[in-house]
Amino acid sequence: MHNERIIIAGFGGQGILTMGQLLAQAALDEGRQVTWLPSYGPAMRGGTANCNVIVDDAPIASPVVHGDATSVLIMNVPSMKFVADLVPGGFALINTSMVNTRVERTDVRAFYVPATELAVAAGDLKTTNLVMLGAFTEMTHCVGSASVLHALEAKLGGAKAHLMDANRRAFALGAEAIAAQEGAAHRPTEPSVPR
Amino acid sequence: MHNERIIIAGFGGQGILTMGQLLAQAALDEGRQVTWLPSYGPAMRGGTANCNVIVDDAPIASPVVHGDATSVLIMNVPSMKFVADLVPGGFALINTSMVNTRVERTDVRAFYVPATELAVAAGDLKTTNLVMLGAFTEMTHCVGSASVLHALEAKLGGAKAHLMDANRRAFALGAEAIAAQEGAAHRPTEPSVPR
Amino acid sequence: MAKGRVAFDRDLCKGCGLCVSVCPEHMLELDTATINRKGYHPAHVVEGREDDCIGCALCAVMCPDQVITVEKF
Amino acid sequence: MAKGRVAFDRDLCKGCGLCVSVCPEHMLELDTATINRKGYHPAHVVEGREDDCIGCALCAVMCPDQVITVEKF
Amino acid sequence: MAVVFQRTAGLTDAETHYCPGCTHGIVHRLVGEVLVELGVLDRAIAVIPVGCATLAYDYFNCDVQQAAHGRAPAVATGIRRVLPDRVVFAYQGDGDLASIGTAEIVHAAHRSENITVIFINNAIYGMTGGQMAPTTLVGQKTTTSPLGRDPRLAGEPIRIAEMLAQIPGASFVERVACDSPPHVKAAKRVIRRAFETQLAGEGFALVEVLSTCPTNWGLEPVDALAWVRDHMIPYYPLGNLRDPKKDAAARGGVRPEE
Amino acid sequence: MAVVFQRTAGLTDAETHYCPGCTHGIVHRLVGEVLVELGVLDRAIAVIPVGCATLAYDYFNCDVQQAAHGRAPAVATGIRRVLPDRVVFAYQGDGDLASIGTAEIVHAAHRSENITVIFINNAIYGMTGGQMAPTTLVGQKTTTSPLGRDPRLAGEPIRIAEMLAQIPGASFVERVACDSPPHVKAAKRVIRRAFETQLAGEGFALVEVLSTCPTNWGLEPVDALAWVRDHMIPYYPLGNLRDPKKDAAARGGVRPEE
Amino acid sequence: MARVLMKGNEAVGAAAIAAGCRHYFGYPITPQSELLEYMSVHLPKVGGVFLQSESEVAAINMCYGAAGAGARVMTGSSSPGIALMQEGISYLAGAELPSVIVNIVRGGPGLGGIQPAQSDYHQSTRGGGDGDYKLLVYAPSTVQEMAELVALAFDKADEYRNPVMIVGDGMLGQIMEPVEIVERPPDPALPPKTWATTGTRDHPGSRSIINSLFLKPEVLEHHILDLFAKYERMREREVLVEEYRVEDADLVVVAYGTTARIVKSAIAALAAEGVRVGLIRPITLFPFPAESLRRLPDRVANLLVVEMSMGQMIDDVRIANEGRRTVHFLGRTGGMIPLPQVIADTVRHILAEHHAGDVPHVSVGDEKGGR
Amino acid sequence: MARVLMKGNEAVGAAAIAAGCRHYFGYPITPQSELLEYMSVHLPKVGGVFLQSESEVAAINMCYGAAGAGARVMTGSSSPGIALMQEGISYLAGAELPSVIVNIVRGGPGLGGIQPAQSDYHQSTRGGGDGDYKLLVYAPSTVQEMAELVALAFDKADEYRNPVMIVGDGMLGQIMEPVEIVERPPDPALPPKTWATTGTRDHPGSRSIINSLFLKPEVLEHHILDLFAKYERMREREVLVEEYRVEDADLVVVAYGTTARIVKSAIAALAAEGVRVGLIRPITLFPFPAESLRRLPDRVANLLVVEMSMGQMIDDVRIANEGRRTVHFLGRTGGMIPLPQVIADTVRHILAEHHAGDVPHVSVGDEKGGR
Ligand SMILES: Cc1ncc(C[n+]2csc(CCOP(=O)(O)OP(=O)(O)O)c2C)c(N)n1
Ligand SMILES: Cc1ncc(C[n+]2csc(CCOP(=O)(O)OP(=O)(O)O)c2C)c(N)n1
Ligand code: SF4
Ligand code: SF4
Ligand code: SF4
Ligand code: SF4
Ligand code: SF4
Ligand code: SF4
Ligand SMILES: [Mg+2]
Ligand SMILES: [Mg+2]
Repeated sequence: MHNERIIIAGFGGQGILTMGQLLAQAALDEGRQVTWLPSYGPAMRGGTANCNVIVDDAPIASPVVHGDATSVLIMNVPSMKFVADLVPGGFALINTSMVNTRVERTDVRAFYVPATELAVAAGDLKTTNLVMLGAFTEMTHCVGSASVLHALEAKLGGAKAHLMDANRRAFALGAEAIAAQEGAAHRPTEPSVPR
Repeated sequence: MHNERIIIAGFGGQGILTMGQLLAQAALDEGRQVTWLPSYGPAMRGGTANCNVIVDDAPIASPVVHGDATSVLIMNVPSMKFVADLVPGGFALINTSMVNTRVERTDVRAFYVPATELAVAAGDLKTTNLVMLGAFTEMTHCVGSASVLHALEAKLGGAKAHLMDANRRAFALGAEAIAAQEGAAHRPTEPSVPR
Repeated sequence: MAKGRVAFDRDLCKGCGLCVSVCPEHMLELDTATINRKGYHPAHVVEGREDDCIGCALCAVMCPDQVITVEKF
Repeated sequence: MAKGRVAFDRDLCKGCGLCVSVCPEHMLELDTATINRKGYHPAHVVEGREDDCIGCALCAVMCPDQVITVEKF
Repeated sequence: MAVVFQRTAGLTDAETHYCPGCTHGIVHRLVGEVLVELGVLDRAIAVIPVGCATLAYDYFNCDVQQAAHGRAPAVATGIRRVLPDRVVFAYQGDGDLASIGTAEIVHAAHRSENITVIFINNAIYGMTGGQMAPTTLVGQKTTTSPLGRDPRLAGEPIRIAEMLAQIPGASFVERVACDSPPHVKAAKRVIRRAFETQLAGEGFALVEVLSTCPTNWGLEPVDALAWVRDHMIPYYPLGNLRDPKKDAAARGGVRPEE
Repeated sequence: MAVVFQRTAGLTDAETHYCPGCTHGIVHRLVGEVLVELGVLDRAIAVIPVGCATLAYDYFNCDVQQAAHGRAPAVATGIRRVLPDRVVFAYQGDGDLASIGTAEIVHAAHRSENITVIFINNAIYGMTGGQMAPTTLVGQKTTTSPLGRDPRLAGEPIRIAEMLAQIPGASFVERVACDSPPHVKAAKRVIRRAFETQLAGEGFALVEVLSTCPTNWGLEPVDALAWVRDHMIPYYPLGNLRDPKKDAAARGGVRPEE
Repeated sequence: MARVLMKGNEAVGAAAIAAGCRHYFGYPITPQSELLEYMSVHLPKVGGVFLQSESEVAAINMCYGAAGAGARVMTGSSSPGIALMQEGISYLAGAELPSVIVNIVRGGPGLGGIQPAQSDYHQSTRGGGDGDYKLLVYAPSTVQEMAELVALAFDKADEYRNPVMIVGDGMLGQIMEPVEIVERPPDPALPPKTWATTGTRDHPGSRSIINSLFLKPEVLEHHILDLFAKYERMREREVLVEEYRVEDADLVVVAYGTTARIVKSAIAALAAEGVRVGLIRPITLFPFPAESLRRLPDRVANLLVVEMSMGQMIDDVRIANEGRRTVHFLGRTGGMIPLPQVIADTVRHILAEHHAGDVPHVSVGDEKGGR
Repeated sequence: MARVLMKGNEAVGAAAIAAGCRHYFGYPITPQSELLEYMSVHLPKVGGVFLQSESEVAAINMCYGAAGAGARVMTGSSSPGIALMQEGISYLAGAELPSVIVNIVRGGPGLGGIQPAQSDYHQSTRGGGDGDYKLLVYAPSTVQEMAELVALAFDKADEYRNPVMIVGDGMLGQIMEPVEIVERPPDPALPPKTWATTGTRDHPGSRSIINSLFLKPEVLEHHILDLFAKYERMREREVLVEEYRVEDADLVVVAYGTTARIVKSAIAALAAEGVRVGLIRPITLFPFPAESLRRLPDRVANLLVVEMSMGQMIDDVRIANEGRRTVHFLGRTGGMIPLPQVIADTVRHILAEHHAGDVPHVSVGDEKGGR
């Protein structure tokens, strides 16, 4: 079981906040402690968005992830700044469809997934965030895949149930993309940061 | 030269506040220190009105006269309560046209003047307050008659100058009414109250 | 014979004179000889005019202080 | 001969498509092949239609972001 | 022999603090009479303003809430939304309603809150000693327009009834006056109609009453009535501006209750 | 060959934060163009609201004051009374002007403040994420009218231009729209006219602009234009409601400048 | 009800409904609008009334009307909106009307920003309105606690006939955490609201009057003395405070709301180094838990106040402290959040350099180390 | 100009005009309306603008516009009206706009009463608006001093680009005393208002912007730190205080405004008995003259705070005192005025019974002895 301190970041409209909520819901369903803290701003489109998710076994004190992230999920170029927040040994997951630079730090582990392209392959550009979630889950085993998909199903509800298939495919494609890479899910259970 | 702590009280509309202002202006013109503190309330007619005037040679600290009055001028029945505020030896001046009761305290000096009737005699019911002021000035010599009349003249100004005559007559009638009584203006110069 | 009758609760009267001004019979006036509890000259019927009242209640309609009761025969 | 010419400051474009919708010559489209600095598919002239512009400036009138300059010959 | 006029049970026995001849007293009585005649006094809740009528909690013989200056329509809205079956009315002056409380009255009308508003237009701030109101007439002297209201500095007086009548939710709007017995009698009918609008669930109703302030106008009470007639009524025409009855008729009688 | 359309100097070079297709941008441009064309940009002072246009101090190429929510007309009044010879305008949204700022706009009109007000009616609260505005149409879904605006609870939408036109001091009042090039061009003429009213010292001028909020309406920008045409314009008719020219004509041309 | 993931703002709404609140009046403002939106969806479902008012001024006065009519009523806003309500809040206090007011605080002054802050402490605890009055002020630090305090707030509002304020910063409004919302109908021990203007006379001639005007000063003073007797009862009975690891602490931090959570993270980090730090977390801001400060062990020579403001609660700490211990301050403001690392550094620094009586360490809005 | 008899409210107006104020925006309210009325008569005579606004909310925002346009501008009100201005005042502070705000305080809470009070102390000194900010607050105690402080206020407002508040109670507004109004044009040393939106560009493209919005928290924090650096300068330079007979005092009273005058009458009476009592009279409420309290002679074991409130300034006394001396309190509220006799009695009682460290003597709103 992993205790994770996660930053998810990208453009507004990419489903950044939803990703965090799905993760949080999945963790809650698994009986973990969890906090989800969004960035927020005026309603205007086009800004950046990010959220902090903490999954833990003990009650969570500070809900802020800053300088002590165990994972960062990055969906656009400006968000590469969050790599600096990783603890040594932390994981960076980069959507290479949107980001063409590489992680420079050598004390963290970077994973590169062409999430947008995989989403198109899954049948819907809008499932990019599910690709990322699939990859993240495979990468960290922070929560179970089933829990994430269950959370998504609950969220979509009846009216949007037809979208479930593409999302499921996207999630799987993300997971596969990581499984194919080495080093995932091998992080020590307890991250090396105070909580 | 008298140092006086005065309460003037009656119905709204009887010129109570103006009486105090004239006294204060007269004192100022004579180079004294002075404060004038009105009661105030909503604009509606018919309430009671009163004001505190302090005339002194030293700068005046508290502008409130309460329980330490040297003179009270009373223009209606409810205002008889202010007699209680007199220091022993203080002066009460009562407009008997409006008040048919007598001062009960024996340690103060009471003067009774039919001010309204004298005002009518002076030619204008509205000069009642000048009758009272004439009486008060004669009673205490707190300020000079000329100063009061001068203050009134300044206040009336050009447009109302024609009212001056009746007011002057009223003032004189008030003064005469007191002069006819014994005991006025014989109070020790320094009232026996802390200021 | 009088067609109506007015009664004044005179201690409530503020002497505003509105009733006086609207009485079609011109039978009301302010009683300058009296000062009521509130300190006003209250309205009353001009002496000897009691029987002129037609009970129209116009005086009462205009009275801001509910001083007047009107009967009609 | 072209009667007019449009120029797009494409990095300012937010890809809203208002210009596209009002061009009477139907000669504009969003360039889905490009993503500009702001992250949008900017508007441009459909390839080969440059000379159809009549310089009416309707596109520019509707552009909320002052992306378009129009010349008329 | 019959008593044709006597004190209304709609008001308490308290003597009012209003100045002699102030028509606030007349309007209070009309409201009290209407509440009694409609049989709703026992379920009425008054919302009273900041202004000379701020002490009216002692006068209206029903439950009363004293509201902050200008906010009576918001307070009445709060009550109305909690107690949909009571009779809720606000009583406001022209400083209160037409100046500081403009937003609240406009939006109570806008939502068509099912309340009745009695609006006392006396062209002045009474309680605070005669300052200019938005309804003060051009040239009228007040303590803050010492040379008379100058329209170049302060604008021309606002006609609240006309303005509110433009709002779709303002179901009933009418202007009346207190300057003469016929007008007072008419005012009562209109006030009754405004309460009936509420009882029928037809939404927001407002009666603007042209009133006097002898004290701050510096006029004798009788002269103040004449001033209403000679100066206010010409600028503030009496009459109905909105009525669900009329509106229904205009729309072909679609309103359920007609 | 001539440039028939280019960036206006009336706006700065800053890129706006407005969403794609939001017509705030169009109206900004029209105001900027008019200021330039009238030659008054250098003596103009803008008062900007709280709402999506709250950052417009970066856009209007003149002096700017950012006002508290709804208070732009009061702020503009303050400026106007200090600087009688400058060009002062307020730019406000419908939450700002028609809801929280109702009293301030009514009284700026009432005083006939010599200012120009650009009123962006997009039938919603943009900046805060799409809550209902007083101008939201019946049935329109917003985050605070999730089942669509219910007139029984929230009233029918308010027509600000019509309401303000009832106020004597409201010299110029007109409603325009941004849904099509002809309407945009007309809007510019009207905005110009509103500034000319100010320049002629004729008092309060307001232009209500029917605008879009694609983001919170949940529509593509082009569809949002259609929604203005199909739903807003029918309820909010375009046209002039008050104009000193017309009024002068009606009065026989007594206004000095015509 | 099971634990569900909810935004703090939503949890406030859910808890209010579970506590029998059926009337909400409010106006949109970031970062509080989700409460408004939640109420617009959920109140109608339980037969309640949601009304978006034309302004915050109207909202608080609608609350006044509704509370006066006997309802459990709530409004909410964020800092500038709460500033606009000050006259209305003063009226609620003056007329003794129970009502719950939620302030999801953002940075000021003026329009300021929309990120979390705690810079309305003075306004909440000392009254930005006119006159002598107090609100009962709760400052939750988790979403669960916020839900529970909201429920409590309704009962306390009714018990004391006083407005109660819930102060959360923007973080607490926006954060999602698991929360269990418990149905909590009004405490049956509460007396009936016979004072309310319900338009139903108990007996003919009996009327209810809601009022805050007392033209006679002696009557007004009497009224205020009654109010203050009530506030004194609150001081005796209603103080809520979390004392965390204070027994063996070398230094005690005073912080509330989400700031206190961040402090706890710092305390954990320091504990790992063997540095013993305690926390006093006021849960009621008024009444302030002065006793907790007074009875701290003698070994505590230093207090560190941490706030998301330029130092407001520190006034109450100083008043309670009466010069006994050195009071240090660490503040971030304008939406900046003090980070655990910075708090820990400050503590280390104080323990290394300061002893009682020294000049306090003030570190406000350091350029680095905030978020 | 010779000494003339003027109401406090009128003197405020006259002094403002003499100080170059040419714009007044306000709304009527007792006991402040004479200021409004004075301005309506006299401003037009000097080419100034008097405008009666539709509300206090509008008034304070008109001030904002006028101040932003570079004018010397004033508004005034009394307690409930000032409560309504809180958002606007916070905006003025946030946008750093010089302006003078007069509060002629009456009793609250709510509509309260119209008689004199000092129960808006917290609101004035700690901000009833949102966010971290301060006003410079003057509390005159005579009409002459009020006139002088009004003049000073305009200069200080300009110097610090900050709103300045004049706090007088209803008594000070209504009282008439001789006063000399001195022409006092703006201090020529003041820098030109280049930041003002005057609609005149210094050079092409230069624009002035008046704003309090900073969406980025780091920018907002920076802005607030700048504001507080300014407030710190005020703390260093702007404290005004009257220390009266403190050198040989057995007990020191702390009181401001007209209350301080009444205290002086009590001191005179006590002196006659040989009881030596001093007075610290804060003239600036912010910055509070904490130093005067700190450097009192050691023999002073007791402080007595006298206020026309339930105890508000006492917070600042306690903070400055840091437990050194016993702080007693005597308060009247709701329009009641503490009388010299009662103050003297309280002093006698304290000196007879109390020594440093004892439980403080609190006497609030005693039934007798107020007016
Ligand atoms: C917020 C606030 N501002 C101002 C006042 C002062 N005030 C009391 S009554 C009043 C004016 C009342 O005038 P109006 O509404 O016309 O009523 P009238 O007295 O004329 O009946 C004012 C301004 C107040 N109490 N509260
Ligand atoms: C006193 C106050 N209340 C509420 C807010 C929050 N607020 C900011 S923008 C806004 C609504 C803006 O809507 P609108 O005026 O229609 O402008 P738009 O964004 O649609 O252009 C609100 C309520 C605030 N900043 N201040
Ligand atoms: S009832 Fe008619 S006739 Fe009789 S007194 Fe009254 S007004 Fe005159
Ligand atoms: S109208 Fe009424 S109050 Fe006025 S004089 Fe007649 S009876 Fe008296
Ligand atoms: S100028 Fe006219 S024709 Fe040319 S692209 Fe624009 S809209 Fe089309
Ligand atoms: S209207 Fe302007 S912003 Fe929109 S697509 Fe066309 S050029 Fe781009
Ligand atoms: S002041 Fe005017 S409105 Fe008020 S009671 Fe007197 S006459 Fe009536
Ligand atoms: S939220 Fe709406 S109004 Fe605001 S910028 Fe976006 S589209 Fe325009
Ligand atoms: Mg009035
Ligand atoms: Mg809008």
